[in-house]
Amino acid sequence: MYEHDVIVVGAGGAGLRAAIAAHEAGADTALVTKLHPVRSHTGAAEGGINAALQEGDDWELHAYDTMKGSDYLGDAPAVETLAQDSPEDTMRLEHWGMPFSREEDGTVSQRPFGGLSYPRTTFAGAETGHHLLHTMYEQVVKRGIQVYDEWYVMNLAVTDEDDPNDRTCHGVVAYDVQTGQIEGFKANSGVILATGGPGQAFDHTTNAVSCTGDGHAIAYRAGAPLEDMEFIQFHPTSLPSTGVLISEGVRGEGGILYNNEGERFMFEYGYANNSGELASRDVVARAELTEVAEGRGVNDEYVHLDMRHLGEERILDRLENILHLAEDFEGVDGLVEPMPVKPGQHYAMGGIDVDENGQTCINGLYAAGEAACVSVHGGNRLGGNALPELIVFGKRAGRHAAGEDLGEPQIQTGYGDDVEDETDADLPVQPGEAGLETAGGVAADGGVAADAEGILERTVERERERVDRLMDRNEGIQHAEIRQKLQKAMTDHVNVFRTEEGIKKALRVIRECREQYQDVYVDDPSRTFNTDLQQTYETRNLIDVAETIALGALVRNEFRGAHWRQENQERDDENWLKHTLISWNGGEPRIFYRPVILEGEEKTYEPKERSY
Amino acid sequence: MSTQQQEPESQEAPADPEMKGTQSPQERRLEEKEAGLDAQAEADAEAEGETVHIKVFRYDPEVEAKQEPRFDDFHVPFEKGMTVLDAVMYARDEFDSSLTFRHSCRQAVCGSDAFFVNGRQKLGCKTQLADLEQPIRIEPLPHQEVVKDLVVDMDHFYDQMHAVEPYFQDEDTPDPADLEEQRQSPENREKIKMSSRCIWCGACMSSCNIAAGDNEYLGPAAINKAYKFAMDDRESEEIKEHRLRILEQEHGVWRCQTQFSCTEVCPKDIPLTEHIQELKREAVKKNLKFW
Amino acid sequence: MSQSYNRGLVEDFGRWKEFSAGMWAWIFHKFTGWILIGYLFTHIAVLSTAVGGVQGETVEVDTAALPNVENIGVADVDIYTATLGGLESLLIIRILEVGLLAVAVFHILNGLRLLLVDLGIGLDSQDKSFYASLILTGIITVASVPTFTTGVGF
Amino acid sequence: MAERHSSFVPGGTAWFLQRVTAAFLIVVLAMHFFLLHFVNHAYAVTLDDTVARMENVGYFLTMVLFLWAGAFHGINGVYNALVNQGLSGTPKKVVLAVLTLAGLALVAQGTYVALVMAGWM
Ligand SMILES: Cc1cc2nc3c(=O)[nH]c(=O)nc-3n(C[C@H](O)[C@H](O)[C@H](O)COP(=O)(O)OP(=O)(O)OC[C@H]3O[C@@H](n4cnc5c(N)ncnc54)[C@H](O)[C@@H]3O)c2cc1C
Ligand code: HEM
Ligand code: SF4
Ligand code: F3S
Ligand code: FES
Repeated sequence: MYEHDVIVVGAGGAGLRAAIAAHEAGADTALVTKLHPVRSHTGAAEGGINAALQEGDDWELHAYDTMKGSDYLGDAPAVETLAQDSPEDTMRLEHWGMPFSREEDGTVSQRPFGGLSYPRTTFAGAETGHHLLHTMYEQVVKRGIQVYDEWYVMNLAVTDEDDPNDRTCHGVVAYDVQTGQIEGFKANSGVILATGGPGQAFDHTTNAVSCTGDGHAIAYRAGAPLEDMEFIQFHPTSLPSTGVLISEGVRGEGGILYNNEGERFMFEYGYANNSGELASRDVVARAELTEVAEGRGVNDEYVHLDMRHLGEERILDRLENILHLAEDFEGVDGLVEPMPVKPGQHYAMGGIDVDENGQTCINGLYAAGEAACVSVHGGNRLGGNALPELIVFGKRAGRHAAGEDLGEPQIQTGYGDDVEDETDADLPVQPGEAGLETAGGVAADGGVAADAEGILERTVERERERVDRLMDRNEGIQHAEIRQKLQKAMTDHVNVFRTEEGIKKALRVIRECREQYQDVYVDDPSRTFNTDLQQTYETRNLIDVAETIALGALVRNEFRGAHWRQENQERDDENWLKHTLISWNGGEPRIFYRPVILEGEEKTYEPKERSY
Repeated sequence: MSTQQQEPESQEAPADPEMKGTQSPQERRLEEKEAGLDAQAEADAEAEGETVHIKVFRYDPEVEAKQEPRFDDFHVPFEKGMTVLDAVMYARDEFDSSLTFRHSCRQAVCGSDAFFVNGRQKLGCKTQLADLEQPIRIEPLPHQEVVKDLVVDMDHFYDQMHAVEPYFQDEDTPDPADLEEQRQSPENREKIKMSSRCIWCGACMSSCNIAAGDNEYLGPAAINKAYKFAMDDRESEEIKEHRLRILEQEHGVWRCQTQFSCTEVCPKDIPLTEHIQELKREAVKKNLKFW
Repeated sequence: MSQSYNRGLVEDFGRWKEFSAGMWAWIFHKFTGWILIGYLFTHIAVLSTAVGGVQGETVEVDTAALPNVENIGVADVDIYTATLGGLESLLIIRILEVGLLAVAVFHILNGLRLLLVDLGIGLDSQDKSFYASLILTGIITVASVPTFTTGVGF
Repeated sequence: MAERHSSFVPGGTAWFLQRVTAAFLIVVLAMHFFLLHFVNHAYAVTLDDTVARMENVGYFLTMVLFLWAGAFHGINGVYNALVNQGLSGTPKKVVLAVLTLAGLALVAQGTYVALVMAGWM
């Protein structure tokens, strides 16, 4: 057993920032991560970090833009905290040596970004995330913070009171990928989940293979609700074979989208008669999928993004990296042929339900980064707003977990008095694990309240047994098959276009996946670097997370932000200015809602038409 | 559709009672898999069009049939744009789930999947199958110990990276709350730009003969990391000197014999040799001052 | 529990088939350097006979076999002149001399290339300059063969 | 981490001298070859010629310097090559001692021979 004050799970931008903050607050801190920190997906972020740094800009504008961008589903206290703290935290990165792009006078450069009223996106070349990740890892090395890398966190050690709000988290159980050893990590004051997004729930995503929503799933099963999971951002231009992102810059410079008949469909089919290719991300993504659905897609899969007419000189000058991406990952020369693109899952606005201090309803359990939902992004994330979320809320979670007083949070968490229950959800199948052999979650063992160590030991034992079970079984189904099926169903039915029928289909497939998972087995008999075992665990988590996405999408019958519903293509402020929350509830998920907080420190954000 | 070329002794491995339950099911599985795969191989070969032939290095200290390293053959259906990583992922998901390798981002930013492909250190996700001669031989990075299949032990690489004190050291920076920044000229930022792109993939270190022979040699990646800091004007002169002292230790920059293979294999096109040479000159210049 | 596989010396050193220009340059430079320092030792040893020569030590040799003195039949010749002449009369020594020249020329040319690299000049064409050193070495060596083989072994 | 550097040995001077001697050697070695294989032919060298050349102070100095530089350059090069291959600890110290002694012996003997040739000893 290992023991620390604060255990941070995940070492992407949010995890690293949390660890540094906890360490600075005097806590003995450790990072437990399934990838070496510099391999985290934060490294893929290109665009930048929004921060109101300059004279003439101010945090209130940033907060306003964010609120509007969220389609009024962000909570004002969270949005305002983000906007207020981002400048200082961005500057701190600069002091830690982050190589931001510079102006002639030596100050950091900022550029305009979609949905921002002021050019406040601070960037470091086209690889802002890479520099952010590496700069913070350097600070972790400097501070000598303990890093357990290539340790896969399997579960949380949480007490088993009936009401999740009464539970306490005492640590995590992790598995050393290199040796197969399963160990308990005791956290004396807090566990912070910073495990990133759940993009692998979809088969086509800009997210890494490691973005499997592990933190979401283990927190969910431990009793913390997942919030606003239906809000998934899809990026219209990703490469079909890998999902690698082709930046909006191509369309910004004048790139044109064509269908297989060579028609400029954005105009010819009237998807966006004014802005064409430059319409907002969701509009373009829907247009592309409509083309494919109506048989005008190339190879029935994608459309073409053509930039050849811009001329070699201009392309080389402004879009050189795009040429490399197309060449390296798709084998296409953007100078002589159009590039294939299709919409890909990009970001999850929802996540583990937390307050401004990163705390969940479970004592001692925190979440930060893309895994968490504070909620800053509401229905739609603005470009450049995820990275500041990592540093601002990562820092707060770290401090709070280390015992610093950050004041009373205004945002509520968990199932409490302020919520409204969903009573009449018309579900095609029983979600959750009801009727199935349970594997994970909080085990009820008759309320024999053990001490922290006892609870940890018990969880370790349970995970050991689970692994033995998976490894001993010699036949059944392999996880890859289930995962592929799940991903396909999600992409087919809970994608950019969502219809009631489709989502129900997806829920049925998810149920099937769950049932099949009962027979899953790990073929690789080795304990050394058994990625088969790890991925089998991840697939289980994906099933749970995918289900919350589908459930949220099913109940939210309106069009808000990134969530589009065929049955109701309007934003419905009357009924839906509220967050969707789904809690595990012992394997029988419960759906409930919490009103959005639109009252800020000084002003209230009145919902307005989201038009740019 | 792999035709696994197993060592003969593994096929006739007797059920050793001392190996308890683990061995016989494992053997059974392997046999079953092989039978199944052969059938599948034929079926696929008829149905599918073009395939790519890859030979993948296999080793696992715990699995008897893999204790003696071997190469397994896989024939993976080819699609335009497919990369080496796609091929091994396909082989893992469809043929043999025990095939093990590190990977994550699939877009050349996480640095997990540097392999030795047809005799060259390459990032799996950034290497198009179409550009390679078949059969494509995929091995773990040379000069590092193999943990399993394509996974090598990276600890030494990380130790070397950490050894150059890779972090900003100036303590008396302005208070971030005042939004006061350390000025840096665009030229200076340009100078360190390439060096800051390293994704810690280890390809360079693996390709360097000197690093192979001298375990203490810092290696191109660590030196490049140090370059990024040493050349950054935001750090003070004293700290730069301190950094040069680390670099000019016996196993520092001087060990580099300008073999250039690091520069050639770096997937991020970092001019490593150039950076190392510049640091050698800096170190000499600094020492000359004291003569 | 966790073991790892060490691929041994061959892997440590790399596989020559997979070497690139810079690596070959390194191998050749090393190889030629060692030959040169080895030669320097033998060279000084041979030249040391001059000490005896100056002190009047002589040997009785058939001057017909010596390329460096007039043929006066069997006579006493100072030891230095006799040693040099004796060596120079052997074909194998002449061949070795050509080899030495090749080695030295390559080492010089590649050394020049390395000096430039050290100064940060021409890093982009390091492979080309290596090939150029090889070719030039070849040309100079071939061109020098006549000079080196005149008057050998009659 | 930091303790790795406690046995701090700057290698810069040796590296630099290796380059300086190399630069010097290019010139002298080329001259040497030219003089003894093309202008005068090696096969025609006799003691008298050698002595005659050596008696010239400039030539003498050049040759002695040539020797010293070559010896340093060669010995240091060999030592470096061995260190590059991971030579360390006691064997490394022994090798360094042996090489230094051999180098000194070479330089001593060579200088002595040159002095004798020039007739100054
Ligand atoms: C292509 C791309 C471009 C983007 N561009 C921008 C941009 O320009 N601006 C912007 O603001 N945002 C951008 N984003 C979004 C932003 O990068 C991400 O939301 C953010 O990086 C997520 O950071 P994180 O720290 O939450 O998670 P990650 O960086 O994904 O880190 C997750 C960590 O958790 C660990 N982990 C996961 N599961 C486990 C487990 N079970 N056990 C142990 N460890 C675990 C992993 O090892 C990893 O260290 C982009 C995203 C993508 C995909
Ligand atoms: C008397 C003649 C010479 C001798 C005995 C000699 C010997 C050597 C030796 C033994 C090495 C070490 C090689 C290795 O790495 O293993 C070496 C390296 C070197 N030699 Fe020479 N050399 C001679 C002449 C020259 C000349 C004329 C040059 C001209 C440029 C030269 C340039 C170099 C350089 C640059 C190196 C260093 C390579 C490195 O460490 O990166 N040498 N030499
Ligand atoms: S320098 Fe290049 S090759 Fe070396 S680790 Fe960094 S990215 Fe990889
Ligand atoms: S390969 Fe090695 S020798 Fe130097 S130039 Fe690169 S570090
Ligand atoms: S998978 Fe990340 S670098 Fe290749």
